[in-house]
Amino acid sequence: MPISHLSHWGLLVTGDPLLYGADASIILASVGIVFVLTYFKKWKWLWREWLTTVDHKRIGIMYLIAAVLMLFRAGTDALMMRTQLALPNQHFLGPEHYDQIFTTHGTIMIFFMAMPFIFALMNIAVPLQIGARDVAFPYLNAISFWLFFFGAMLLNLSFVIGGSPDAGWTSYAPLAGLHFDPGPGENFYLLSLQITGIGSIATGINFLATIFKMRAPGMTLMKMPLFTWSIVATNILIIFAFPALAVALALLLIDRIAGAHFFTIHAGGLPMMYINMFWIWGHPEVYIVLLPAFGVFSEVVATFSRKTIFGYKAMVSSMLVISVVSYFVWAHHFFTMGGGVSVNSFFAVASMLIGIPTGVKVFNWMFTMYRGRIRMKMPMLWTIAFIPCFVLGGASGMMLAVAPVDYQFHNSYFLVAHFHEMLIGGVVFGMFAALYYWWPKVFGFILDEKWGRWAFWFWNIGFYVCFEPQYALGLMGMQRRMYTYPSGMGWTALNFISTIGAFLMGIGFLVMAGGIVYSIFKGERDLTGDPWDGRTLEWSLPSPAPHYNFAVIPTITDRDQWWTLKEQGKQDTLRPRPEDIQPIHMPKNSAKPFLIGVAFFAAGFGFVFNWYVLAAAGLFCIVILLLVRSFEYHSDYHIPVDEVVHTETALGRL
Amino acid sequence: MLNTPESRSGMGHHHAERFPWKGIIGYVLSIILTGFSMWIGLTHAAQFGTALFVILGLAVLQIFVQMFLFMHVTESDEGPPWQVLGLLAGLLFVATIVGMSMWIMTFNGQAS
Amino acid sequence: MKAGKVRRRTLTYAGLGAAVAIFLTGCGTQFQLLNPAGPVARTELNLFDISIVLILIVIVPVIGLLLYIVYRYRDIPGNTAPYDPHFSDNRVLEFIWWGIPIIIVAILGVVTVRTTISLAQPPGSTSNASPMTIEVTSLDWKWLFQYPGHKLATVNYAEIPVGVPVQFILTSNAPMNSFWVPRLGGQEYTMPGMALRLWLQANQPGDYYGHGANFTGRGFAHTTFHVIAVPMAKYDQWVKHVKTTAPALTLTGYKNLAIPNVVGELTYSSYPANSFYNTVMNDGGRFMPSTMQVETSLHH
Amino acid sequence: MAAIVEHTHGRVEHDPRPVEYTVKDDSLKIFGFWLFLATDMILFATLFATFVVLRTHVATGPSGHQLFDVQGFIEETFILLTSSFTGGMSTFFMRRGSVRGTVGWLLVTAVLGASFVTLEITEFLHYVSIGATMQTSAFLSAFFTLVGTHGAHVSLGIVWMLAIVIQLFRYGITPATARRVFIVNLYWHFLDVVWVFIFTVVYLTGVMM
Ligand code: HEA
Ligand code: HEA
Ligand code: CUA
Ligand SMILES: [Cu+2]
Repeated sequence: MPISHLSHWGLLVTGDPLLYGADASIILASVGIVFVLTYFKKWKWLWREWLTTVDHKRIGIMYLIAAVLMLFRAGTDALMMRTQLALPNQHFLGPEHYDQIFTTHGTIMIFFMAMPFIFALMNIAVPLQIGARDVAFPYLNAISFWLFFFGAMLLNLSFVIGGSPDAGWTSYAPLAGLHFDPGPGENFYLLSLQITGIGSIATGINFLATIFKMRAPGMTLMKMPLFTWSIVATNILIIFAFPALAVALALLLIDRIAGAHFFTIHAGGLPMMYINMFWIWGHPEVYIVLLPAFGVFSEVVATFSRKTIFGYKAMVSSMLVISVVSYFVWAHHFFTMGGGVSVNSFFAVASMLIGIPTGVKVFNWMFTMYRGRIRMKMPMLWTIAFIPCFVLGGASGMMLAVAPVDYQFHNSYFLVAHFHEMLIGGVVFGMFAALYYWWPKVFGFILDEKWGRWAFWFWNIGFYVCFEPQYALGLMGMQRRMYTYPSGMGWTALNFISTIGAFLMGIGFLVMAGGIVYSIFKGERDLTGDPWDGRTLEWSLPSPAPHYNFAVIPTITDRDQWWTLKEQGKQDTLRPRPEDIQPIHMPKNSAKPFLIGVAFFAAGFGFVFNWYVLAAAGLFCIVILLLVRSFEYHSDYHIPVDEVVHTETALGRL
Repeated sequence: MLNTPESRSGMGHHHAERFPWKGIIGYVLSIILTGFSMWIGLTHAAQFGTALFVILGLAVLQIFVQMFLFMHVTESDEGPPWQVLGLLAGLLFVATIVGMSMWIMTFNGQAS
Repeated sequence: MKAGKVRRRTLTYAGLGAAVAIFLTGCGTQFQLLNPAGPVARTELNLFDISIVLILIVIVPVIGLLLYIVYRYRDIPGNTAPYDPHFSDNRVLEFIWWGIPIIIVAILGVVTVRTTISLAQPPGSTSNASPMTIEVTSLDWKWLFQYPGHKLATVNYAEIPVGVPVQFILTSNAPMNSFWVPRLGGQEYTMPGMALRLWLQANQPGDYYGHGANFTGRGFAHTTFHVIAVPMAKYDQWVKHVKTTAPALTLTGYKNLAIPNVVGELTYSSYPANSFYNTVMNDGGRFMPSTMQVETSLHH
Repeated sequence: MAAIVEHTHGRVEHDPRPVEYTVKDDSLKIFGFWLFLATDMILFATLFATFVVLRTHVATGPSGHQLFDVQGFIEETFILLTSSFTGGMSTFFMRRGSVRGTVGWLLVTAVLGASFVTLEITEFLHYVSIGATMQTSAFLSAFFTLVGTHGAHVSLGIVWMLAIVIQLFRYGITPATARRVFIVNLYWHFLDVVWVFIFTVVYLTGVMM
């Protein structure tokens, strides 16, 4: 029987000074934002230029801001966990609280930090790299963003209203079922992820269509920049993996709110099926967030070594192989579930196989640097720092793939160390490289090197200090997800060191943020549009690019088009000639994507608390908004030639 | 807008069939295939295992009937019909999800 | 308040247990995984060593090469290293870096499959003793051990004889957990409705730290237990002692154990007939063909 | 030779391609929809996997063998197969530029769809009335969810078709409306394929067991 839970909890989470602090700071921050916007009369601007935009570059910026904020939010969680674990038997956080914090840490880092970060990069770079004016479906792109945004809001809201999820980012049944976890926290988890997940699938479709159908004339598949290729591989994984997550979440939700028995202990439910479905998505997911980083490294390493990428074809094929093979390894997350000898053997060997194409990429990056001229700019520093970290993490991954070894390391801190090495050393470092690399293209100024270097060293040293001891803790038998541990196990010193490392990374983050603020005021302006002596099409445009990107769509003849033209001294071929300029067809801004986001949010919130009237109203609004869209026939306009000429002249390109 | 009725009919005849042969063949095939699997399923004409195998095979055939005779899966505006590749990959992953889940969930080969 | 007291008591137990363990075996044993006390953990450690060596063969050269390349080709004035902006493929090199990892994965794959198969079999007994069985139920937040051979039960600790292969049959009457005694061998999930089997064996006497390894909610950090391995004679003594002195585990007693809380170590001289079997079947085991297969071995 | 102008609504005269492919934006959307179908395929695959794994987990409830009404699902099957054909006919007439033909066949398709949904709802209500609900057993949870998800897709398709009919009346057959007709039919044929598998894996296998 579905149970209405609200009766015995208050709506606001209370009872802990830490929570009062969080409640208060969130309310204060919201009031502050409203005040600033009103005071500076910025509401209209916000609505017109941002909330209703369908421009991929602006959507990219919004994803980027959200990702950085969420890194801070979930990073704060991490620091709280590390504080609690610094010493044995501490009571800084109780078990209830700690459980919520590691759950939201993992969930937010993956869904609301890593995912929007890669979406930001796709949006910022892909259309520019392939010579397109926008993505295939700009309106859908805006919907994806708002679904992500409101999904994130829903999850973050749980911290102050109703309570956060506390069954781990994997949310295994039956622990996450109604019987063992009656609070609304789990519902928040299920609905917020469902909502952003729909947005992610839409993004996957959108970018595959963009890349397959909207490349500039002459850009054959084998002339595409490697970042764009990495986005192809990523989105193949997204469209084939995310639906499995959608089903896993939906069925668990149906169990919880409609009393079904998919994953319950009684009436024939099979909790293992949830685990199975979660990882059908879950393993591909780690490559979804990693492959774009691979793309970034490929761009950066060639640019800053002033050399053609080594083994382009191997780079492309290894990414495609990775994206297919990573669909066949999911059971390595539950070698200890008793799948039997044949299941474990199959998935163990399949997991190891991924090391081969991955290794090929590592070697190709290194031999791109070989006989090059390596400029130690920020993007390159992050790329170089990535390799040892990733190789170590990959090595521990290979050990975990050895099923009998995993029997010992499963759910231990050895595993925690492995995946942070991949997620931070691989994904976050990649995102940072991209941040420094494309920042000038997006904002028109370069991020300061000096601040950047300080942040770099804090992050790197902090990283090793934090996570290498965790390998040792794993060898000492320390389990993950323990809110505290006894003294006398020999775990204390290493935990303490690990905590120090975490705070070093925290400082690194603050320095990085400081560097951004500094650069906004004092950073070097990028007047050429090509601050790094780049190789691909986006560097042929002014920084920031005009909203139609290319006044005239270029024709492509070479893989590193821009670099080749520069070598031949023919950069001017990529400048528009007045006689070629024609009216440019652009999509109009629309409020509906935002409203669809709001409607999803309302529906989600309704389901969380079993307020079915609200839920139904939300769903109804969604259908109506979609129908209205279906009747819309003039959702686009043309920029007249005069205006294009005017803009290009002002940019000094005519 | 340029979508005048003239231009519309002017292009229709280049490509479109005059008589819906594809559709009719597709319909007849789908009825035959379904009828056949019903016959097998409902009359115990074969052993369970064999019957299951055959009706699954017939269902797979129906995918192709719908794809080619109704959905025009090989059409595209220009360039190769990339959707074919996408759908094939999709089918591979469908088989993986269903097959491997069943395999994993039978919990065979436990320690003895 | 009461829960707090119980928790503190458990912590004391855990602390004491750990202290004893350290005292008995020396400091190095803090690295539990590197100090196997039985054949299963030993096999797993050997495989761990093999995999480390195999992986180091690649990792070390990679990192060395990276340092060299970054140093040699950095962009400083007067660097005399060759600069070749179009050097972008080389058959021999590519052959090497596809080839070596393939060989490594092949070797690693073979040993992995072999060991996976061997760990599904009982370890070779050192004392020619016939294997014994212990049924394990994870509860919120405690471990119930039932000895079908002696019809006695313990909570949060298990005594086993040294040198005897023990088959643990694992289930859960609460959210799934994972049964892990690092020094004896790797873990396996305890799941409602399932009866998984895990072979372990202790070759030296000792008090071994065990813990639930799969998150089970609020009390998870306190799902510690001990496996105490003693020589056969002492083990028999212990059984006799339990049989004569400990109370019986009644049905009500079992229901009380199933209430989510943290308790210390407990001992029972008997338990309700078929209670393990009933737990498995009631929690969904009826629908699992694999569980049905072992039905006969559980029914007693 | 007529130059192809990118990104405009202008269609090139004597273009040999079907109407719905003549404008870049529309043909892009068709491709996008194919990709969507690939994702929907995975969604159903996961539901099928769940159903297949749980099909014996009947707890205290009935099994498929005891529950399913052969005549009912045979009717549903033939109705849906026929509607797939009538949908195909609407594409055929759309490509010939006939608004009347397109609308007529779309309406027939929608009516068939509606009768399918009605039958399915009746079937579900019957099961519920004899106490076989989603809450009874894992098998029934999986059954209702799999079949219900398909039914929800069909219902959505009906609403969508009606919306397109209105647009056809308003705008006639243009690349934009033609694309909508083509896409809704892709969706419809896809649902037909899914049903063939539900028919095979759920119903037929259910009564065979
Ligand atoms: C970006 C994220 C990311 C990446 C890239 C990877 C990559 C890999 N992961 Fe990891 N993994 C996670 C994120 C990631 N993982 C997370 C988040 C979890 C835990 C989730 C949870 O439970 O909460 C996890 C858990 C996890 C497990 C489950 C452990 C357990 O729960 O007990 C396993 C087991 O096989 C595994 C294996 C691997 C392997 C083999 C790779 C390989 O792809 C690595 C390949 C790379 C290399 C090998 C290095 C470079 C290669 C060379 C230099 C060439 C030659 C080398 C050889 C051939 C040896 N991972
Ligand atoms: C991309 C993903 C990602 C990233 C970047 C991180 C980053 C970090 N993680 Fe994360 N982690 C996960 C993904 C990630 N993690 C996942 C998936 C889990 C599993 C969850 C689960 O078990 O369910 C996990 C679990 C996990 C654990 C295990 C918890 C447990 O099992 O009990 C730990 C413990 O040390 C940890 C630590 C850290 C630290 C120190 C960082 C650092 O890099 C963070 C750096 C810090 C900042 C960027 C914040 C800067 C902020 C400030 C300086 C402000 C300070 C202000 C105040 C304190 C008010 N993480
Ligand atoms: Cu463009 Cu109408
Ligand atoms: Cu994985």
